[in-house]
Amino acid sequence: MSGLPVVVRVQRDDFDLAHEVQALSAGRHDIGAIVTFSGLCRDEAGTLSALELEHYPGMAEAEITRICNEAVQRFGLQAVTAIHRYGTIASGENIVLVCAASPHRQAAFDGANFIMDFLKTSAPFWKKEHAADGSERDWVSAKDADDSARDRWTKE
Amino acid sequence: MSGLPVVVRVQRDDFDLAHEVQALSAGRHDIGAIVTFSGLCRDEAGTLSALELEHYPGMAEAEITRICNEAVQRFGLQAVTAIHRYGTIASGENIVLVCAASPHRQAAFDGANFIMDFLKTSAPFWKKEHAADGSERDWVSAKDADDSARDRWTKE
Amino acid sequence: MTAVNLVYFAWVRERIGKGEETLDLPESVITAGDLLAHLKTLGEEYEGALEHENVIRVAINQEHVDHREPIAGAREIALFPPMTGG
Amino acid sequence: MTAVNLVYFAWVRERIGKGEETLDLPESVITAGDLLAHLKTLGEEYEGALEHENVIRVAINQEHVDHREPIAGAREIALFPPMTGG
Repeated sequence: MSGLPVVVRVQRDDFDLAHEVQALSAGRHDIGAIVTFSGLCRDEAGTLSALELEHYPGMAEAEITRICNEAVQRFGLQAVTAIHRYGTIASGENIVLVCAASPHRQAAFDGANFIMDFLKTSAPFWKKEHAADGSERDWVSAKDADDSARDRWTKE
Repeated sequence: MSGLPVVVRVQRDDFDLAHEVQALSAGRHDIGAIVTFSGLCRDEAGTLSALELEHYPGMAEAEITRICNEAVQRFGLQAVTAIHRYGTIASGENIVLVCAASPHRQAAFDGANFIMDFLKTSAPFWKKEHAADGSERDWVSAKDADDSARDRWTKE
Repeated sequence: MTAVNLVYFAWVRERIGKGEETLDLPESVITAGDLLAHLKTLGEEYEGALEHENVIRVAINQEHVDHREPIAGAREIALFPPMTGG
Repeated sequence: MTAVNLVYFAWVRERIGKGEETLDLPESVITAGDLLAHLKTLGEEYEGALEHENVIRVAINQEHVDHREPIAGAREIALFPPMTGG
């Protein structure tokens, strides 16, 4: 493992999946598995036009980095990239990307899954819905299911 | 869901992750999560130069399609793409790609993971190792761990 | 009295009506929980924002903390609802 | 006697020395397991390839089957080692 295996970015602009996977694995012949997770803005059966993503600058990067470092340690990941967007994100667009590389497939799956579960519940981002009819809807509520998804990683 | 949500290809050529994800999600605003798995040829600490992938034409496609359809049913996936290469694959190159799209993140993770576990143990492909010193090594042995990974999906 | 920078996010920010402010805190405010109780005495907007204290998350110097955490030495204290990123 | 197309893969193919062949099978060969036993009588190369019968996988008309599966009606029977794709 050369250099720091964790890349974290919080940005307004979209990201390019292929570019990030390329950067993660370029010149390496020791990676056996790369799992990527892309989270997208759903239109909720045509009722939602966009999400407004608010974040806590500084803490957002710090918290995602902490989660990724924990995943590297716990699952023996070779490299991790995590990118989270903020601002207005139209339906069909990307919100978040996590890439995890490992010699073996289950570690890559578990690493990316773990990062997403903790990112959902502890990275300081908040979503507000914009309705398709132009009105502003309310803030998205946190889900108990997301807490449960996170807690399964400490139950073993 | 329009048309058939499962795309399966068995091919000698490399694939392009970004292109496949694009094709999977183009024009759709109802996808919330896309998980991709890329399996790569590791160089085993510099001792391996390539893998020779043999397959059973016809059955390979049929078996992967069957597995993907089962994953679509079981996890409610919106779309699946699975591509498996054959022929000589140098270390650092792609072997297999699975993409799973779903409204929710855990279904996408589980769907891709399920497909890989069954693909490993029931799709008719066999790997032979080429050593870095030019000699031909032996066929890769099937691992009990792969059977266990598959069997956990039926244990619940 | 010690001055502390406070930052608010999402509906906490909207209900309080500002994203940040610097406040002088009485010395009786020891923990994050004390801070929430104190803020609720400052007006209706704070009362509305912090009504359900148990759902309000607190970060001190950009790290999540418990409501029982002492705030001594804090450069920046953030109050916000449960997170919904990802 | 019925003729059946046999295909072999990976080290089964290498040890038998060919990728496919058409064989006439005696009527006593009812199941996939019977086929393996019959092939082992055809020469050293088959004996070597099929020595550990329990690891040999069988597919009939491109579908995995058990060694107890009857082979009647098979157009194509494949024999191969445990798979190692992915």
